[in-house]
Amino acid sequence: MSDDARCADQMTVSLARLLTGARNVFHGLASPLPAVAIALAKSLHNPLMEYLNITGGVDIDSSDLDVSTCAPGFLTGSRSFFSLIDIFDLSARGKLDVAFLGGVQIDRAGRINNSVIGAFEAPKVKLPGGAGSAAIVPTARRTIVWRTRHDARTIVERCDFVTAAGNVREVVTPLGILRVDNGELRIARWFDYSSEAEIREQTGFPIASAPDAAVEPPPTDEEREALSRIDPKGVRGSEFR
Amino acid sequence: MSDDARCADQMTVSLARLLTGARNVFHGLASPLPAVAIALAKSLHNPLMEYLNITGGVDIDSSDLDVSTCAPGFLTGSRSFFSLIDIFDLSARGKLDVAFLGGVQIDRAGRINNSVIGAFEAPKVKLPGGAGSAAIVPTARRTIVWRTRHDARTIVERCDFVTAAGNVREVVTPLGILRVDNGELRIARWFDYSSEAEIREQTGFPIASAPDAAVEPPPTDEEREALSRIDPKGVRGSEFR
Amino acid sequence: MTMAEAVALLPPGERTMALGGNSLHRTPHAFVRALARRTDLALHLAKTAGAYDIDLLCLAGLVRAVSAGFVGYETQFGLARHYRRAVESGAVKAWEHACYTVIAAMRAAAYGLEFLPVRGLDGSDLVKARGFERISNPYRPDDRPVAIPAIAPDLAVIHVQYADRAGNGVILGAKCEDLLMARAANQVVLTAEHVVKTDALPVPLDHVDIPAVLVTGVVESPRGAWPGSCHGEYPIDPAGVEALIALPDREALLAYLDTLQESADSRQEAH
Amino acid sequence: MTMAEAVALLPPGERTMALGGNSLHRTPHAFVRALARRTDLALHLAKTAGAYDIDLLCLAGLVRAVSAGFVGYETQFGLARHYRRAVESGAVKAWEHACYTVIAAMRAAAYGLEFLPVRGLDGSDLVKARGFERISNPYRPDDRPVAIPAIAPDLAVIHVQYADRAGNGVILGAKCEDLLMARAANQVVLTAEHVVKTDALPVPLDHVDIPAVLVTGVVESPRGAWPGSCHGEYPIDPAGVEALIALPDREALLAYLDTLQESADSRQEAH
Repeated sequence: MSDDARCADQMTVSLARLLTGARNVFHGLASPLPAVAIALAKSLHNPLMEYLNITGGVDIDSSDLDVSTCAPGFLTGSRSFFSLIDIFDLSARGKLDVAFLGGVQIDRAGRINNSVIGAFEAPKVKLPGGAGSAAIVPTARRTIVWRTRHDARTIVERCDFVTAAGNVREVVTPLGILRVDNGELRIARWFDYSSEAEIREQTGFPIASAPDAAVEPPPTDEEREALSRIDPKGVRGSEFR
Repeated sequence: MSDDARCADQMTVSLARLLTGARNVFHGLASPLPAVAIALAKSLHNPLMEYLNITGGVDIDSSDLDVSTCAPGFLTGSRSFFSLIDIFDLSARGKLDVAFLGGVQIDRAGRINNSVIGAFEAPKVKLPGGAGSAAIVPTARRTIVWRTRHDARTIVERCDFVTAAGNVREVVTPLGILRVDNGELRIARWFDYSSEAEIREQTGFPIASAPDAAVEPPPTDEEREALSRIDPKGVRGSEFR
Repeated sequence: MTMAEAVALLPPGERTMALGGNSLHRTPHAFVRALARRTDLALHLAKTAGAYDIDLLCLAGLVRAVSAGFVGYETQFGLARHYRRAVESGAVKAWEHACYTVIAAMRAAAYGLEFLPVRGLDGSDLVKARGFERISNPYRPDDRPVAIPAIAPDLAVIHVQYADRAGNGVILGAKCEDLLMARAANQVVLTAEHVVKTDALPVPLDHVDIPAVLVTGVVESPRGAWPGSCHGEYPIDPAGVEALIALPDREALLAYLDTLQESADSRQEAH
Repeated sequence: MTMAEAVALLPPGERTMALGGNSLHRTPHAFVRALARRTDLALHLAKTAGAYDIDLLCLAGLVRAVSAGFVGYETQFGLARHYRRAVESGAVKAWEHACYTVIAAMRAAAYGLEFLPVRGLDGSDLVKARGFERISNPYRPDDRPVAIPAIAPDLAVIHVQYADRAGNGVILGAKCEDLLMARAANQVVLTAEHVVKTDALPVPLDHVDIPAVLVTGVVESPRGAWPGSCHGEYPIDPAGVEALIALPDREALLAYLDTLQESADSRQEAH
């Protein structure tokens, strides 16, 4: 198993575990890891969680997951139809439980940047943009951020530009799980193949550990089995290519 | 032919004639005369006019007109579907050509009252309300008001309460057609069975005549024939019962 | 969900309720009749145009205020006399709206906002009478649209021709403001002429009108809009409308409802 | 309407155009390719999430600004490099939005308003960077939502699976923001996989997604979303996407478009 495949599996499993008790959950486009993680959580421990995505699909059967997470397959087996506009409004009404959002930069205060590297008006790198994040992060009850890279340019003291800020609770990276406690990112979990020290070293600011910081258990046999059943094509690995 | 039937026919025909050149037209609920008038205009001289109503019906075939002008029959033969919300928005965008609205009281400035007789907070008579009028009268390009009564309590110096004001152009009553010229109602047409003097007498303020005031021609044979074809059940008479 | 369960959803006290349909068409009248036996509600009713529904609940003494653009029976049956009497006596507040401002108020609620600006209303005494405030367009200060306060119903009840058990509702014919109402309300109940399997709905799932995500429960309610019409099912029954209009008071209403033999408990649970 | 007529609808100059679909899905790509040959437009493009469409028009030199929440190819094909280069060189303004603020901007236009308040955006630098102003809730002054200026496209182009000649359009699968876009825009063109008789549309008329009332013309455009996907018709064609990404400049784009043999004139009029 490659390092990337191991990271993809561990991150997916960890994202899924964070969904314990969530009543509804949303991911947007460019979100292969969350798409697989949601299917995993529904399969293993949260079958009643309502899963919403950009296509309008609700509780799809996840038989047709795709690298493009707004592809037509994200409607397969849907039990209703709830459009993206509906999802934004739901979040604005304070009724969206969990949103998954990516962050190119994530800073000490748990804020995210998906807009630019450099200055907004004259960017060094124009990033794709924050999609729904600026509206959803402050209104969803809880945002889980994931990023398939963890280094000092990614987890930073201060974002070059704050695309979105608000209810970010966890940040999941290849090295572990950071959690926002009292407005500041802290180390909550490291993985069995990483360490508290490695996270500290790869983070762009002096990061503290949460009081309950610990190693995150690796994927169980049950989780591994479910992962290969749910995602036989390896959609979850696409973010590492 | 009863007086009421004569008035119903004349008013319907006159309302229809006012639709020459209109590109789209809307009536709401409780609007039997406009519903028949629109069908008449489409049949005789404005076939391309787009007819919108509360049910979502567009250019219905008018084979199923009803006293309740938001009844399911107002969808019969529709060539599209454009909801009431869409119609309000269309008007707000300044794209609604003609709206028909009723008025329990109509005043010298062409304003209408459908809310209360007496004080708003302690009404002597609580009327049904202005429905869409307060939003549509200021935003539709032209509003045609009709009322099946013309007396000094109906056409008044000042409404007890102004439910709606704005782009009212004509007021059609059993006695004739009043037109708003320079912000004031004037006599534009009387019918062959009424007279300029009768209108003046039955109006609650000293009403002037427009420079082009004249007698409105009675229904032509063609209009009579079309009326009985379009409205064999006499929906247009229901407002006089 | 049974009709009795639907009727019990609103906790006692002052509640805001939205009712689907328009005037006498596709309105959840069976629900309204079942609700009429409660005595512990002071309802604020909201919809663009009501008739039998509002009139009946006013006669039942369950209404404290009505936000609507129009309350009446249109041409055929005249004024809503129970509503009118309640308003003229001061028992019920007529919070008159333009229909479009009811829409704006529900849009505000659906969008998580406390108010929404609306185009129109210039020259209307409703602005002052209802205490609606203008706001300044921050990009062009002489543009001052009226801000309509949100109406977020505690419960919206919508009568549909078809629903599945999950709560996907299909409305044939006029949609009225029901799609918006379902999004503005905190809870939604569908009463349905026909409760069917999802694949027997008359439109594909990507064209359902009310998404199950928003729906608390579905009550099977054949002829649930009677004596109003239900598109594709039945027309207005004039005798049924006139029977309500003729009732003198709450006691007569309850006696009349008994004769209809449609008590909430007798409703079958949706299969 | 022919594709050539559709492409000619926008008068020369600075125009705002909205494109239906989301990222690589059900986007009117054939229209975009046909438009790319024009040289007299400085477009402001508006949509929540674009990819090939925005990237191609940037390469064609027809874009002056983009209002979008996301411009990129998602995970598989990476960044939109023509767009990115145009923005980084200053040729194109990236008027970055949250997707929801594009929706609010189009809602404002659809409702005849110059702005609409929106819930959210707290803590985002976008508010200041984009010059978005806050407004006071006149009923509770410490509620200060952000007011999003309207975006009223001169033209919206929407690719649908089915349309009738009158302009009733049916979208199967994800609707994206297309229903709203059609209401916000001054003119609407549908490009359709299939132009059929009204009674052959896959849903009843009371469930069409785009009402004919709003539509200026319908262009028959089979495979009109290629190389993107079209729900129920075809998936993404990776080679087609990669071909655009690999093009170095406008000349190469025009030469490439020639090889596709889909000039605007060759399109048949809808039957």
